[in-house]
Amino acid sequence: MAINTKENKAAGGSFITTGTVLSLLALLALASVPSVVSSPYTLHLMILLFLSTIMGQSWNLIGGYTGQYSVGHAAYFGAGAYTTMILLQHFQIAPWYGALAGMGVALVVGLVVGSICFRLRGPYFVLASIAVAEILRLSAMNLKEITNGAEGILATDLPPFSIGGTVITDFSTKVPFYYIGLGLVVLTVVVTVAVQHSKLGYYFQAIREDQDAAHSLGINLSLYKNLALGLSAVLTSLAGSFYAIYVGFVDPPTVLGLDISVQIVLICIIGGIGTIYGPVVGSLVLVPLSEGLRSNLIASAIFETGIVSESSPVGNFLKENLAHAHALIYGILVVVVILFMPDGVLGFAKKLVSKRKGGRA
Amino acid sequence: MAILEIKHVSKFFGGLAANSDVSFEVAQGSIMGLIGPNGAGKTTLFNCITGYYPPSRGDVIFKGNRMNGLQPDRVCKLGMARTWQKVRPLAKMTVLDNVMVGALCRTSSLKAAREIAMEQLHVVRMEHKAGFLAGGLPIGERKKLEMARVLATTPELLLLDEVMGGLNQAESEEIINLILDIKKRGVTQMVIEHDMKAIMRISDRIVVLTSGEKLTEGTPEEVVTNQQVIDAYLGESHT
Amino acid sequence: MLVFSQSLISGLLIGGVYALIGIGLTIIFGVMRIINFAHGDIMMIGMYLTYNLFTLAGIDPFVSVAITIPIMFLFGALLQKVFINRVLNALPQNQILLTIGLGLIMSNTMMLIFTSDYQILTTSYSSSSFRLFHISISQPLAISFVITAGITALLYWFFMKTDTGQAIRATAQDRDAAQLMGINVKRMSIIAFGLGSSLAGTAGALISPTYYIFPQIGSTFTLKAFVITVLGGMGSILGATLGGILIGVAESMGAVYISSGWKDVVVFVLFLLVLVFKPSGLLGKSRA
Amino acid sequence: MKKRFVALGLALLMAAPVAAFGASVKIGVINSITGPEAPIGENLTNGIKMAQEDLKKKGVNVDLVWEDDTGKPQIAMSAMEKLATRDNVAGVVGPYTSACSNAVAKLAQRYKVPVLIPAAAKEEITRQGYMWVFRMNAPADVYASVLIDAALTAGKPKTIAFIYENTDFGTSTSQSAKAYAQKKGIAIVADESYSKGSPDYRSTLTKIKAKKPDLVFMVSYVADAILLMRQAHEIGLKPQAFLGGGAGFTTVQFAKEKQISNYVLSSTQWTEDVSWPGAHDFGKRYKAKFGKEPTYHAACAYESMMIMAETAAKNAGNREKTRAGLKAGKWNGIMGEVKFADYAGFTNQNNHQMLVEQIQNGVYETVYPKKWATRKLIYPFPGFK
Repeated sequence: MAINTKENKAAGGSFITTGTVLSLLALLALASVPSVVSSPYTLHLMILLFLSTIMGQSWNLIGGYTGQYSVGHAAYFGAGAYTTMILLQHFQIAPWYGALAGMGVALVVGLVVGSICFRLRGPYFVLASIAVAEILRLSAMNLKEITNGAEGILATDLPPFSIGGTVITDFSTKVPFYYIGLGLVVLTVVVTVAVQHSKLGYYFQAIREDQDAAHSLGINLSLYKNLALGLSAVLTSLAGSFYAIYVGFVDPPTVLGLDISVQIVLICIIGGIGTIYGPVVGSLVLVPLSEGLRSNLIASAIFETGIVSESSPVGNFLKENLAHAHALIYGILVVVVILFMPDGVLGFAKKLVSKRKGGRA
Repeated sequence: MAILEIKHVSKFFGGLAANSDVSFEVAQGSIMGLIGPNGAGKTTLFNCITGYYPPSRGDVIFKGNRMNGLQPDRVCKLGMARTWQKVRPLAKMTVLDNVMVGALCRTSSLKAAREIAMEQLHVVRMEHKAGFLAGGLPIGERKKLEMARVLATTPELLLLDEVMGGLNQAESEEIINLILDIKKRGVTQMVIEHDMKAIMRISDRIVVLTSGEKLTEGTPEEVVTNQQVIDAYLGESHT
Repeated sequence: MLVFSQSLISGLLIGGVYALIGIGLTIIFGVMRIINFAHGDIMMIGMYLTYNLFTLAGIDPFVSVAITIPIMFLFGALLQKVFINRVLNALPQNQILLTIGLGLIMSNTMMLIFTSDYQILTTSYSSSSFRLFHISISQPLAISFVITAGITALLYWFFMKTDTGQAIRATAQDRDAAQLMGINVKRMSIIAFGLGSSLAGTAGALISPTYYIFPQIGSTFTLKAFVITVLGGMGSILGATLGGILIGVAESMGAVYISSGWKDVVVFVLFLLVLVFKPSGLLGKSRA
Repeated sequence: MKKRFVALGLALLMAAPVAAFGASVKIGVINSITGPEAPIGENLTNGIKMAQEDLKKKGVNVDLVWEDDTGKPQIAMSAMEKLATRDNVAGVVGPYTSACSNAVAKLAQRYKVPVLIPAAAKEEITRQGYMWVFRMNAPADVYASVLIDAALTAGKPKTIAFIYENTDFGTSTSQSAKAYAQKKGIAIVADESYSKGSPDYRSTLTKIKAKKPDLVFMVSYVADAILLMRQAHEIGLKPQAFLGGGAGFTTVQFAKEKQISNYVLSSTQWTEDVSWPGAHDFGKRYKAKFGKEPTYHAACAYESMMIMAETAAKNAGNREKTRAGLKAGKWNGIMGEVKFADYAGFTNQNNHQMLVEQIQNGVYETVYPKKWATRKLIYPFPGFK
């Protein structure tokens, strides 16, 4: 059973699995969403969902597959976001070129981080990755001539995107952002799948499982760790660039802060680490949950079902406190997932399914 | 002809000598046994040979090339591979994937690597376990998996660190046959083992280490009758 | 010269409080090999405790330390027993995230109870100072420095002379070996986490008269605690003491001679340099 | 599908006039309810809650849709998207921070929803020509100029030192303060930024003390103000005047620390003792209801909600008409005279008169400009007690 799926997957293309078919169908459905749904709010939530998936998927390469738990990915996110915005505002360079430049900057940052941090293992690596991101944040704060310091950079309107004179879009609606986001999700997924089905994927996972054993099997540790980090950094910077042009504003705490780094890790851990669907599932849990709590949608949903009346004391309490408590609920969720679903929601669901099927491993 | 020459190798940790001035040669295609009481510096010597520690003094010469200071991955690529005293399966990968990681040392094609891996799994008779997670195997199969994995790197010299440790009679027997099998294929082997009977059976020559130094070297018969060796082992109240 | 000695002295005094935070973290890390991301939040709880004892019961912060220490010890022990003990063998990233989650729960619970307002604890001596060769020395900071020194000495005695202290040290050195020797490792972990928490809480209490309190204050101190412990060598109490004072002085000097904006960068660069060139820390023994 | 949506929107628009005066009007509120900005956000929340009650008394039922932006611009965008397209509010009051306001301003323009920003200081927000974006408070440059003007009318300071938090508000306020000081011929002798929340400013203050400045200009948003003054006291810093820009220096907690806060000058959008109609009464009722003193954020948010809700109710929730109503209207309430004007590059900016207050015996007294002053400005700083 296990061998079969493995064989099919590894054959990569010669066999069309149900998984690929389903993924393509899902992609098709997602691609047609903007023509069916016109609510900008829904599209906006979808874009946030994409952004979260891109971030999670990118981290997954280094954290999930290679086992190097960077808690400093804000560095690459911020590198992409800042590079794009600085080039756009100071030099009027279109954001797509800015994003490319951002990838370059992130790669350089990644290599610097790699040269410092990959000598370190376990908790030391985690702390070093945080330190580098913090240095970047503080530098962005202090290098006022370039980054505008704490005031941040506010984008003027985006130049319209045109190919050969014909304007494709002028970014006046959410639709182009939706497709850019979807495109980036596809890109990160394709990169991850390609990695998984190549020598790189095997080597990354070997490093995650046991560095010394991997080393003895002919794996050049620093080369492959840097490759994984470089790839991850470049993709994360794309997420940062996308964020910057979508929101139109960057400042040090929102794109380089420690909570961005933590959020990126959470997406993967909650979904399930080291799997392609993990970051997707993690985003599907986190984005709607935090939006629902934040905007009191969950409270009103509870009222609508009639379990609790809005005017009752309990209802009043919920209405007053549920929005306040969303960070608290977030924290509880993290604790519950770690304690009871150490392989993430996805891993937990798999376990449940296999149990129901009668405990087949 | 010697495939491996150990020349005056010493290794110090702080002021402590884990190995001092060890020299011997391993002939192409032979099995060299490495024995000695606990703490004699056998594993340290393995680590010095395979690049985990650079020797403090002396040279390790493999196929005529000086290996000192080469990283373990380079050492592996040059044709020298090792197993670990405490097995190190890549727990969350399947048995097949484990062996493929070894095979990928020689090829970049997954297809080729899979073929090599299946071949090696056949050698250790574990094809039926190919799809299982390595972390879930019992100890005997973990040891065999580790052998298959290093074999997949197609080594010319194989260093086996207590591959029979913790195994029962039948399992040990299987490993012994495996080692002899590997020898037939022309792979040179160096074996650390505590099980005296086994080491006497398989080794062509044996090096004895005590407290980091080479005590003696010779054929199994020579070693077993050497008074110094007997004293050294009795001194350790015989394990 | 006056500027130099003034900033040296204030750095030293603040460094004393940092040292306490660092020692707490280093004990937890030493015994459990877990990086406690909730450390600053535990400190924050200590601050709220002190604040409420002062405003509601009128107990002076330096006196209430005697109450804060046992309460925070129990709190930490409870955290360990209920949550952390369950993930001792889990993946390191899961351990980190668990403590992050616990930190979120702590800070947001405090926010629901006390709102997110800044609370200021004003004692009669909050802004008093005395002069020593023209250098002004903050009275409350000087008192807390003395208390810190006392606590550190007491800890030293505990770890060196008592059976429990030695058992904890044995656990820190080699968990498995300690277990084989018949040490109740789980219990030692609970004690260690309790100790670490009570030290963080005490640091919070000691800094309260000269500082302010709000639910999200923890994260600044968590990061600082990491830097201090790594600098001193994870698991080394003496190292953490030294690290705390070093960071206090580095911040103070950095603010004067580089700029207040860049002083935190100085601290992190120092941190990375130590990680790269002496990962065992200034006083730590090298890792096996 | 699209058509149906448009039709639905039209139907809602047509339905709106029926639900006119006396019935309720739907207004969105975006505020930092959680996250790092929550301590100040809470003041805005309270101000708005008071406004809701007062509106009810006036016969305007406001249905408030509360949105938390957690201090993050992308979340503020979510909130605005939701309010504009899902909840179909007539107008929005908020957000609190400049970063969030900026993000929301763009969307306000896109969805044609009137947004009234109560207390965000960044100048650029109303400098982009957005016709749908209004601002109640005076922007960052005024915080600085009014303080320096006050000092200049009272004495002849020659030098000034700056110490400010390295946030958007801190840097932009001190930036304009520096420019204004130079224009007025005051030499800048120190320029120090700090990250908020650090427990020790003594060394920075010692460095400043060595420069012997006539004025010390501080920008602090939070309780750092108390720390700065405590430590200034400790090391014996004694300029001609301490100037405090921003919220940290205008809290009651700060004033209560008499020993260190006496005679500090601070700029503010609002004071309780100012003779603007209803200001004093607002302060009294606020204290009774929430058990603490109102900050200027609360007053700004209160007045913003009053104006937005009344205008929206008058125009039956029609966004375009509400916008026109805001643009054309003129009010005189607890924030003094309010009018959203276009001047000096600003669009829809209330040219608000900021006040300078001085703490005298633990009480804030309005001391500048003369027109609104209740006490005489004490200058130079007589020293700590």
